Amino acid sequence: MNIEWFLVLSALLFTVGLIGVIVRRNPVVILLCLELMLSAGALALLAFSRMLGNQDGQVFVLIVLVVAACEVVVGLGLVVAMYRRRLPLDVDEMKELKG
Amino acid sequence: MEQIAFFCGAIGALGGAIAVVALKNPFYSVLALVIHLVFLAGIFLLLMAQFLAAALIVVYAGAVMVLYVFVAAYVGGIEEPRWDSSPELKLIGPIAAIALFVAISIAIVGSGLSALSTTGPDDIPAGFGTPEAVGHLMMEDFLIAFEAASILLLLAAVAAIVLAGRRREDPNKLPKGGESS
Amino acid sequence: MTATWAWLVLLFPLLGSMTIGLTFRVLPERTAGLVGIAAIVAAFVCGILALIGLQGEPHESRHVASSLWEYASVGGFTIDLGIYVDPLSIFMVLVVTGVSSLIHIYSYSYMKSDQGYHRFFSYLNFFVFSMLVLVLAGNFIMLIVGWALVGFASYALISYWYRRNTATKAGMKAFVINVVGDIGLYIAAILIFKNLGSVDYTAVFEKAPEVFSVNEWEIVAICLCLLVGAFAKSAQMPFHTWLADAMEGPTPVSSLIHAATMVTAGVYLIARCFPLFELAPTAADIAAWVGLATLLIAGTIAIAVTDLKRIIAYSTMSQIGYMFVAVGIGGYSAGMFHLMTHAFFKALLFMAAGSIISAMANMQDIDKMKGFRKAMPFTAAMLIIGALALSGFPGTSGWFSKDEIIDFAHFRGGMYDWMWIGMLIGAFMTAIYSFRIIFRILPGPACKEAEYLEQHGHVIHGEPKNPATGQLEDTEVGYPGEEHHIAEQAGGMKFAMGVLGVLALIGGLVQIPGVSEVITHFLEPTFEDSIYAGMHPSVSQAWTGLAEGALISIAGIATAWLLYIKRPDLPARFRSRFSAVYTLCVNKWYGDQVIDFLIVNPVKAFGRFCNGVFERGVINGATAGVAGITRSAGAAVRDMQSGLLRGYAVLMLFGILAIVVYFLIRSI
Amino acid sequence: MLSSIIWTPLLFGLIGLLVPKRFAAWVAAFGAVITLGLAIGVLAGFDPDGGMQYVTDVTWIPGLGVDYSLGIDGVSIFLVLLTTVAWIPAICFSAMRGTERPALYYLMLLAGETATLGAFLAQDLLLFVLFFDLMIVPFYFLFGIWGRDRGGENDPEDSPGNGVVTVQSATLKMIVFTLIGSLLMLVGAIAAAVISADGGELTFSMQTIIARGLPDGSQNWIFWFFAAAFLVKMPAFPLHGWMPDSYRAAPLPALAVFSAVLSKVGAYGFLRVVLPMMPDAADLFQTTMLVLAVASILYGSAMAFTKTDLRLVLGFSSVAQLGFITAGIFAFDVTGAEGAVLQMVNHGLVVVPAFLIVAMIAERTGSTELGPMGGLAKKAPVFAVIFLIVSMATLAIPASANFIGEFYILNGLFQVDAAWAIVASIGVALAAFYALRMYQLTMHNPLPEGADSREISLRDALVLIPMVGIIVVLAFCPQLIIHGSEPAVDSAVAVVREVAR
Repeated sequence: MNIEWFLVLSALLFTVGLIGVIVRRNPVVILLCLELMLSAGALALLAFSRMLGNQDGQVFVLIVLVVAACEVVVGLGLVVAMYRRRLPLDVDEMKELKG
Repeated sequence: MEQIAFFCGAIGALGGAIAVVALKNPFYSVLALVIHLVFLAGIFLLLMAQFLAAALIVVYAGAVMVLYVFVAAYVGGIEEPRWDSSPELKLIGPIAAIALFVAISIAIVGSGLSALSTTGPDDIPAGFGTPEAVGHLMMEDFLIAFEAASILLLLAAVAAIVLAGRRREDPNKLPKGGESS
Repeated sequence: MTATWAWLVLLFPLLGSMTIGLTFRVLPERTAGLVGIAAIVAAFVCGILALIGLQGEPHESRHVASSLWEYASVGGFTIDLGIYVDPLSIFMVLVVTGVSSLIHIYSYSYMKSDQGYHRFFSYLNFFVFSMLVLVLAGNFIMLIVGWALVGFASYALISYWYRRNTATKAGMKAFVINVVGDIGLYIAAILIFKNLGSVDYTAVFEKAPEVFSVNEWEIVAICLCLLVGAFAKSAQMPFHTWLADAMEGPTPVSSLIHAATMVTAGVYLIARCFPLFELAPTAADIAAWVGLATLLIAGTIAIAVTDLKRIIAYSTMSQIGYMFVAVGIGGYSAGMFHLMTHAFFKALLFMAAGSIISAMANMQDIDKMKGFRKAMPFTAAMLIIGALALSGFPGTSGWFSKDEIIDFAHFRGGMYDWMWIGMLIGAFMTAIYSFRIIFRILPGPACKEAEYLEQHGHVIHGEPKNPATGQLEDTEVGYPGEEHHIAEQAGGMKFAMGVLGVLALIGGLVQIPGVSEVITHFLEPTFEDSIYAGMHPSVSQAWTGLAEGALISIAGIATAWLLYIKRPDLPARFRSRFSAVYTLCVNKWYGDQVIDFLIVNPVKAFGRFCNGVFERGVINGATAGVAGITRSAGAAVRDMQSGLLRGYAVLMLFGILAIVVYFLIRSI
Repeated sequence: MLSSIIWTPLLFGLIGLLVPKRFAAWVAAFGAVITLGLAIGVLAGFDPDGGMQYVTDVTWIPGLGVDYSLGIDGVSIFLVLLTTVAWIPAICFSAMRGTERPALYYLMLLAGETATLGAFLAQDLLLFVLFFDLMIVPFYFLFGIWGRDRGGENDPEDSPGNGVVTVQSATLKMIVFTLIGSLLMLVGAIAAAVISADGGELTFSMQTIIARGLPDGSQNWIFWFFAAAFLVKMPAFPLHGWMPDSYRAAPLPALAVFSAVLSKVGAYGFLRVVLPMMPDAADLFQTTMLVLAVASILYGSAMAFTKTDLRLVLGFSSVAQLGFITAGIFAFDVTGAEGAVLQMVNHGLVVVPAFLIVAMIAERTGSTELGPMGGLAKKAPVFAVIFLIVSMATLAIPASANFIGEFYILNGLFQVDAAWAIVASIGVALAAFYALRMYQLTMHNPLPEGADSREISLRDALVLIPMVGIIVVLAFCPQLIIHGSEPAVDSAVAVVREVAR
């Protein structure tokens, strides 16, 4: 099975996640889309790992999973905090960081 | 056989991904992501990453997604408001993203990576992708990365508690945005 | 030893100035005045001792150069803190300190009621110090130092009554014109160093004939630059406009600076640099012609104006013009002689004028003065002596000195004969305007001020008014106030005037042709290398000249008598007949206006252009442009910082896209 | 030794943060005095003919060839002395009046001193650039925090014709101008080091770069990169656009040292960096630089006698004086350059008391506008005399050391071409006019209503009189400075003369 297929699939998944991040405004969904993009990256890493016959890539993916988990934890913590403060769950409303 | 498995997995993973983006209700989006992850794990298996496939299912589809479900349930299935502060993003974003996809695809399929277009070596060592092999690597070559990751996890946990933790309500200290909605 | 005395000559006035200046809070006023007088008298005594020392030397080594320390030295351009003592400088030292001593004594009484007594004496001493630096300087840089310090001291004294706007303006004018003159000297010194490798008098005068041929353009340029300085300081055309305005200062100041010392600096400079001027006869001729023009023009103005001090000021310009002619055509000792006698009689005239002005409660208009003969007999006598000497009445000092110059021009012959004629006309005018003063002020029925003085024995109370504008004065800073009851009672004034009166009368006796040529002999060591050293008219020629001068002088006095006593209606008729000429003269030949038009206004316009147009338009525009670009760039970036999370995501996406595309293109 | 001179001010500034507020000023003053003591100590052991002395050379960033390298020679020693002297009255003046947030204020002032001293002592190009840039930082804060908006209808202390200046816009202009210059200079410095290394070992040591030399073509553009920074800092016409606003808004004691010392760093840079490092370019662009210098003289003078704000009169007079200094340097004649060095010191010594006097005048009349001033001399004779001496030194009256400086500059210019000297000497006459005008309009003429003419206080006199004393002593003996700096100046100029020949 040619490795290109995996890479193209990875790119496709990444694009879908990216579109989600840009288009959606619910922070929970955005986080989900980020997961998609991360998993796409993981897929690419695994594909390369397979191709080179080297398991380092797999360790990378594991670390990526850990980081993703962290990001999820913090991100969801933020979502809960927003909800607690009765802020709207819409990233467009969070514009305090404006320059 | 392998191709069939790949295409099944690919269609499932892609369908799940599209569903995540397309579904209005975040709760359903979470479920769609679970489906995506399951199919993705299958693809992982094709790439001889048994341990990671298992980890994906167990940690992700199992633990993390449960967290999502809880949060989604907690905050409720909120419909997105009609009003969009920058509608142009809805157009520009996807177009740019697709452009990126096209560019990457050209890189992959076109001449850019042609040297890499291979199925990989056939003489894969036994135990490639098994927990044992990955464990060895982690404990030997990538120990620092591993420890760093664990510290990161710890920090993230603390951060989540701080962020989401209940504190004494002080209505005066609410940020302005809270009242304006 | 001579050098030591010369240094002491410099030291005493400086010490005096410092002492009075630093102790103005503790020293009683009179004591300050006495300290000032003592300092100058001490300088005078040291000058005499230096003279004795110098005369003790053999004839050919009567010059001493002395240096305290190296003032500055870069790349061979060495400037010493040095002095140069020779008969010429000692002559000047004696004239300056001698006349200054008398003026100090006069001021001691004259300034009695002034609020700024300390300040006045401190300035006055400083002025004398500066003047002495000028005459004793051993190199061109020290000369410039003295030159500029004199200008500064002159500024300080002119705007002494500094709450008068007219006084401060006049001070500014004098200072700036003097600085222009200084710049001439700067350039001259630089040129001299460039060509001769030194600025020391001895070295320069020795080398100059070897380096330059006659009328080579560089030596002419040097001399012309020197002349700029000389003209500015001596109020010659076209730098003369400051002198009349300088009469804003107290009368002793006019007497000291604008008659006896400062304005003669230009004459001294040319005499001092005679080796250079003799190499550049063109420049020397220019000096003489400018002197001639000045003496004629100033004479016509002096006949027309009515301000007492300004008449005397213009007569000063005119007399300095004579000296310029003298040193320009090589009659150095004649010029220096006239410088000395002029110092006597002009200081005397100013002092007498000051006396009358104080009696007039500071009015200076001679149209309002009348009949002071009885009220102030002593002053009147002094005024007459001064006027006689000024107009060159036979036997007075002015007769000997002025006619020596006139005669020397005739003796040179050629084109100098034109100067001779011009100077004779000038002498005629001098006699007219000198006696115009006398005939307008002294005889006739007394005006109310003179009458008051006669009856009460002290001068009239007057409102302190600015004589130039008629406005009430702010007396706080020492404008002579109501208690200004001097006039001729004050002993100091009488003494100073008396001494000067005697000197003005008999001062000429030191230089009687064929009898006692003291000045010529004394100055001989300085001028013995001059190409004109052996040239002087024979005794008979000299006496012929003196006789002509006597005739002219008497004719002038007679004319004045005719105009102002016998037929007092004549001047008015002349005025209406030749109204154009009169307007020209009374407006001082429009000198101020011409300078304003040619220099002041363009400079001011340049300033306004820079400030109003260039700075505002170009510089601020460019600055605003830079700021604007920065700001708009900032604004553009700020718009991107919308705070919109998804916007940032898109930006990142574009970034990634750009990188990917870049690598794609590169790989092709 | 040199390190201690550089860092002592900063150290005392930091100590000032720790002590109670009311002592901060005196800690700062003490620190400034100690620094002066150290500088005098260096002077005591200084040998005019000894070239670079007290050399410190520590490797700092080995990969880039950047060293922490300090040294002092005949040019820098007098500028270091000027710096250490100038800061004392500025600090004492502020200390007697009190400021808001004193600890921070004095920290900033002293940090400014540290950076300035560093720029004068650095012998490594990158270190020089670093200190040069650091100088502006504390002054940005000093102007920004303790400065004041000027103009507008609500400001009775300003005449309406001057326009409105806010502290923000003024400091922004200053920063933008200076940073553009500095960045160009940074590029120039890196280029100089890289090009001179020519593939060999990279080093920023000035002496090594000078020894290696730069190729002609590179010199030409690197020259302008440095010149831009220096001309902005001076400031020279036409790059002075930032100056008027900053001068109007700045607090006067800080402005005094800023105008007195920081402007000299630019001129010093020409002498230290540009001439030895880029002699060919300096020779090539001599005429251009002289045109700029003479334009600065004339333009600065014209502006100085047109402006009615004392701060601007002094500011533009500095433009003119710095024009003289630049002209002297670019005459490539040892008398001209020596005159320039002398003039740098003299001008610094004159400007500090001048600005402090302006501050005192403002206390009496309520503003720095010349229009409604006058007549202060009556009740304040000592004050008037001090101001008179300072004014006379400003206009370089003969007998002041300023005159010797200016005269040597004119002499140097004359060696290039008589026309330069003659045009530049117009500036001398204009200086007489604007300096005297400044004195007259404040001290003479009738006293306006409401002005408070009072004598200078003893404490203020103690601040000013030492400065005036130094001016007077130098007037009697300018050779003190000339003797010490001539060999160094000569060697700086000799390089270019060699090329020109």
